[in-house]
Amino acid sequence: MESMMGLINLEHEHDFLNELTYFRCGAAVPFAGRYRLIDFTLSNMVRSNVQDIAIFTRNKYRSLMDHLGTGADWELDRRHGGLFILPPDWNDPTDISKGDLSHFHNNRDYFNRGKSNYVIVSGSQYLSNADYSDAFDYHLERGADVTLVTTRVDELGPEHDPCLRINQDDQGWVSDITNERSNPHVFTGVYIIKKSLMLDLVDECIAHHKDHFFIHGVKENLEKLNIQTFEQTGYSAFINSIESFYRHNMNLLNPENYRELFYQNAFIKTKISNEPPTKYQDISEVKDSLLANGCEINGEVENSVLFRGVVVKPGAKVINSVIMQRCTIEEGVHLENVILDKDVTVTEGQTFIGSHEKPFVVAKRTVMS
Amino acid sequence: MESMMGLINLEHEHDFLNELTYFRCGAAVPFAGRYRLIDFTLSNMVRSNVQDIAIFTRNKYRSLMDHLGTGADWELDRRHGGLFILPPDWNDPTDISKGDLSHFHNNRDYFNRGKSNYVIVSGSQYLSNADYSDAFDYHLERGADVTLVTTRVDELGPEHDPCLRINQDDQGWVSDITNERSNPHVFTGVYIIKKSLMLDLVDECIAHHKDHFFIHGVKENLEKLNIQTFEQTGYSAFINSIESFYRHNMNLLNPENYRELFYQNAFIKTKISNEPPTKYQDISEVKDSLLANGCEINGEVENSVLFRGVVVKPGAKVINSVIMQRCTIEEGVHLENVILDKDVTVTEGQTFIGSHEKPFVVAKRTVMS
Amino acid sequence: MSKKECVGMLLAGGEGKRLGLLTKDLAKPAVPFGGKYRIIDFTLSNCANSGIHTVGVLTQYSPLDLNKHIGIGKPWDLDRQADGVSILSPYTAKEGGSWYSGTADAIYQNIHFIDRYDPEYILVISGDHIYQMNYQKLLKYHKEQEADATISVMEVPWDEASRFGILNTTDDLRIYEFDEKPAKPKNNLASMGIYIFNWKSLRSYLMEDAKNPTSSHDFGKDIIPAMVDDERRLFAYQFEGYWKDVGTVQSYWEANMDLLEMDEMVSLNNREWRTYSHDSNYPPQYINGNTNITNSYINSGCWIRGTVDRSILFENVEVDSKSTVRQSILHPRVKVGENSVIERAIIKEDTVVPPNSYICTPEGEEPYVIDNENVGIVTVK
Amino acid sequence: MSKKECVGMLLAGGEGKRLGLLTKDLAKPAVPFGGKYRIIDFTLSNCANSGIHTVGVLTQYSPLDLNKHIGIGKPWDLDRQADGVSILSPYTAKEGGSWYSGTADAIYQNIHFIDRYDPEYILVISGDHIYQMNYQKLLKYHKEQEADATISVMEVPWDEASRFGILNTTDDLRIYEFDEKPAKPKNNLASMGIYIFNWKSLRSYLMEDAKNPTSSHDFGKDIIPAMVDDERRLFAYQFEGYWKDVGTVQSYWEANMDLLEMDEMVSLNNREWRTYSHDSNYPPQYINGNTNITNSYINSGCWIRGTVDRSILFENVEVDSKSTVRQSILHPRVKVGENSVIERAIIKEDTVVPPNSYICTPEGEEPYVIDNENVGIVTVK
Repeated sequence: MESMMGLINLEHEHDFLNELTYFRCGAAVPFAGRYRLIDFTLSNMVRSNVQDIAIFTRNKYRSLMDHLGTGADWELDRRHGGLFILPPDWNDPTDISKGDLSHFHNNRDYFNRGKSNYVIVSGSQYLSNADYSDAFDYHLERGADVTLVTTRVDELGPEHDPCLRINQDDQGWVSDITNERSNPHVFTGVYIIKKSLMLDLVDECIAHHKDHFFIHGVKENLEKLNIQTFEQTGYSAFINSIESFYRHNMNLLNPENYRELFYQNAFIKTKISNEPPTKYQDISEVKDSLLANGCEINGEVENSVLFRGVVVKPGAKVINSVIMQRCTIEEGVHLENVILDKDVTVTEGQTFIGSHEKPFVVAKRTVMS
Repeated sequence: MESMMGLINLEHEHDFLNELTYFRCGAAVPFAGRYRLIDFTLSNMVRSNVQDIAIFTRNKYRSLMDHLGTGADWELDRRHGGLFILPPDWNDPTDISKGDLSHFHNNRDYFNRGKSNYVIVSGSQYLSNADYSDAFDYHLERGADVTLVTTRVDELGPEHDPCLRINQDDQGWVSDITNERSNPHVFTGVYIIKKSLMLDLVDECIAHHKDHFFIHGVKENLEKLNIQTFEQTGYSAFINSIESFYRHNMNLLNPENYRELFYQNAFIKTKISNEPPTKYQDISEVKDSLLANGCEINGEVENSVLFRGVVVKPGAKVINSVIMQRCTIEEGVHLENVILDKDVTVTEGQTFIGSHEKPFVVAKRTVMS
Repeated sequence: MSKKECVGMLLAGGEGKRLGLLTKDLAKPAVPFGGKYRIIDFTLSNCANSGIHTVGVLTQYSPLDLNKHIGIGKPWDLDRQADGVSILSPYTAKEGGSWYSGTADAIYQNIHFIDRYDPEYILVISGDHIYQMNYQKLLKYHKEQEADATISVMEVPWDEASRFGILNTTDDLRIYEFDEKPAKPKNNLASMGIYIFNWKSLRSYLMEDAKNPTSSHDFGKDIIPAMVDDERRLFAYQFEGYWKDVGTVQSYWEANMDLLEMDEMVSLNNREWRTYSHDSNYPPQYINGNTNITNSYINSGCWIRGTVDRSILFENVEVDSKSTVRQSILHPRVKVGENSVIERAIIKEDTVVPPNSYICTPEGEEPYVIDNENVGIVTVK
Repeated sequence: MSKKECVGMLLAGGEGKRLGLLTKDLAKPAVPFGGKYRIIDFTLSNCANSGIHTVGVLTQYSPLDLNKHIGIGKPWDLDRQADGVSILSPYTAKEGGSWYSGTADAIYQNIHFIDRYDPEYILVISGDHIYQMNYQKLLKYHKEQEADATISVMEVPWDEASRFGILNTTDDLRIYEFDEKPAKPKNNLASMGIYIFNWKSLRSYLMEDAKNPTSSHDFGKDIIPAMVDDERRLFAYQFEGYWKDVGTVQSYWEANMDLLEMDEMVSLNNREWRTYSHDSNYPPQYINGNTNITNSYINSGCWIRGTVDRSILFENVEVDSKSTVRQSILHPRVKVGENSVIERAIIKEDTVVPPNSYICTPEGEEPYVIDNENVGIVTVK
């Protein structure tokens, strides 16, 4: 019974979301009413029977720690295995590793202790609702060294620009990994690799003063390695800019996307927060919107995503907006094409309007008056 | 029903234990066969009904995270409250705080969220088996601003040199906090303070560019504050050097000290490791020693402390030594006045001898051949 | 096992016959309530919020869903190895086993469990009441009175007093008489079925009571009267706030409606006194098209295209377009087809209400309880 | 509730009459074993190590200590909200309740519990066997054989075969007959009481069996023979390794001694196959003065001043100076006064053996089981 360990590598994810990543890393950014970006990767791994998951992180991971807690909400609070947040903390004067390789190097113990022989690696910016067991079975069946999870994109957008593209021979073996922007066969950043091979490649990279495991350890060794791909279907999203963040929140207001992302497989798990059901008051008017629990709605909400505990007071209007946890929209406010981070208060009578392409973004805990 | 939150502040604990703190902070150093230093403070807090505990830490806290896990072994794996390891991770450009005050400043959320109105603060170097409920009751009863937990030391030694000393008036109010080395009334580093007062003092310290909460916030405000002491009795130890570390391990081989530290109150809790009982083989000879579970003894052990999973092979002799987890002492080895850190192997026939004052210390994972 | 000051014993064994269809395969405390809770969540949350960390839950009747719901107690932070929540079902011992024959007998049969914690006090509560109460205050009062037992009471209107167990007290609230449903009440302080006992004292009464073959082994009928007879120090503790025994379909429906109307009395949104329950991780509710939702609680995973007014919708309920739901309670995963009307009804979980249905309880009648078996029969349109 | 491939059902209801004093107030699976374990830890650890994460434990007789021991399943990583370990005691339903009347009946009464996980396979195991086994291998074999049921067997010496339930098989290990304690065994493959069934198939046999008033509702006596009669695909899975049913005081003592002697067969120190249990956080054992300890397992919190040979000492046992303990098993917190001799005896927890005691089981007799009540009687010196 072969199994996989999980690795969520945040090392190369820069703080791409402006105001939303001032105080937190990208993986901890709220999404779709009740989630954080990392929930999708975590849930997919847990569902694929991955029982040890390590997170390589460097900066602003406090809110990530807060969100993940003991891991209980993903059933990862285990005595053996479970969830490990691994910030950089090394003190070996002989260590010459750089970039994400120093994470691999300094956390060798984590890999050695785990009982699984395979590792599934992912970032947090690719969102889908998937079970990677199929990809794993395929990896074993094909006898590949590495299996890249890929997706075919019908409409390439700016969010795909940073993604690597894949060319294959007719046996499915990867012949090239490129940056060619017109290639619709996109690498999702998720891949499966044998643990021992990974550790060997890590050593090799460190010996050659490299700093990026996938680029230098896998991509540059394309000749030596047998690499397969496993294509994923279903709704998915790359979130790597405010623009893609906003657009994909709005996309979920299309019922088909909503069903595909949330109801296709098991549910995406997130931190449980004990909010009561959402309360609709005397004069609420809600249209085509997603609302998490704990909201209190007394105004007008249209085409918007409301996170937990948002209060919309009488006479307020929220249109085409993403309103995060515990924001308060006071009487007579008008919001359109706006993203409010957590705990923002918009005081009585204010109006804020952004555009579809450039939504108006407000940082955490601001009082807009 | 008033209660306390816990704060274990490791900010000012330097890496005092040489080889033993090359790869871990002092709080994570193993002690007494199955514990880490921090277990004593943690267990005392848990026993005193403290249900939220934060640890301020800066460096080399990986092994601490590993040891504490989800907090389950101290019953701190809670949905509400529990254990928080708080490494420095701030990104507020307006933040001007320094030293441990930046921890207090950046973790204000932790204090605000906690339901308790009082905070008990401790380091990890003072070891005892105590229930601080009495001290807390006394604090409330006396209406003090701060209550310092103190101890009277019969025989002052070098480990007390860094400790502050207390002078009081006849009502018990602290009149002076000094460094006077001959004063046997020693401050243990543990104190109780009202949360709101603490946060006010933190603000004051930051405004004045201070960097040490206790020294600048409490000690320098002696005039303004009403400070009581609560004297603790029973066996206790300050561990702040290799010498005191070694001596206090050896002290536990005195049955009285052993009983006082371990059996006086509830047990000290530590990480559960699932080792089987210790196995004595055909020809073991063990005298006046402490042995944790999972050892396999086939040689001679005298006046020593053996941690979990130590193997002593036939013909080996271990005298006056501290042998940490999973060390292997091969055939015919002779060890005397030695401290072996985890996973050390001493190969066949080797002899290592230190002195009582200068034990021979061997770092983690060394093979001595 | 370490000593505990106070152990909670939660009586959750009742069959709840008067709840009819609602308790067909379900213990009464496991009946869904308030949009995302089950009835027992209120008492369990009271325990968690009051710092009562050792709770024995006494079950007997159809406990499977209840056991599954409580599980290891995670939502209430009662998933602890040494104490936490323990589910106590009947068992056999050397001298044979027997079912719990009354509330007092249920505690009697678990004396060993309680003794393990060597408590000073025992809190006895029921799993089928809706209220928010800090048991620490009750305990503090009990200690101050140096009582043997303290019973939580509330004032009820004089003309309803004869429907309750009434405690007759002196001016300082010492109880001198217990009147079960008195024809002519002398007082209007009704017992809420919430007791604190000194364990030593209760233990001996339980031992005596167990030997008595004519006893019904009930707290209200046997134990309390016996203590009163012996002139033990029994006190009433006056609770002010919302409390409701959801013993009938009507009172179950009313209590749910109270959540919508009496926000200030029993609030689900009180951050200082959270009511905890499971969360199945349904995605956010989806409000589709031009809906009209007023005065309602709606949970995650719902999909609303119709009109909802003064109603409570549990997780993953769907209301299709041109349908109206009024003054109703829709349990998890109920699907209401289009062009239907539901008024003053309780729809059980997983029920599929076909399009063009008309389920309206006539004025003055007890609200209908609908499941997949009777949905076709009740529908009139 | 999500689907599980295989659900484990652990039969832990037996009274263990032949263990005499050892099971006075204790279910057999809860009897201490091997210096820090209880008997059931071996099966629970097998489940944990085999990745069987959904385990129902069927209890009935004196389950308090067993429940306390299993608690929420933390030591075995089975403390999960959705699956993990569930303790299944008898309960009442609409049609009244009944005790488990046999191994098959115990499973029958919990069909609802199993159905909740909609499993393909059911693993049925007992809580009173000592062995280390990877159930995944058994399951893999079961699947490969496309069997309806697979029974784990081991070869026993031919002259002992008539003491066991013997499975007669064809060469490819297909079972064509089940012989309970045959006078003239045709085979030496003994059933270990470990079964895997296709749930669908077992479910229908259980339903049939429940209707049969003459059935004893036992797997070995009723279910397996019925399946054999119907020519279902039943296979034997040959287990090689250590296995022992600790059904009598003698076999209990032997199995403990086996731990000391047969290290390679049943190892507590195997890091790949840990046996998990509680840890009460006792401090390290203290070996005081000039002792002589050989061939023994000694747990935390012990305080040894005397001689210990070929013995197993549980937590916090004290052996005073000038005393000797040989070939004995000392349960938690036993205190042996000075100048005493204990040989081939089992001392129950908390027993205080006074100084100058002499407790030696004569050659050929079953080891004495000593507790505080009989310690004075047995002592001869």
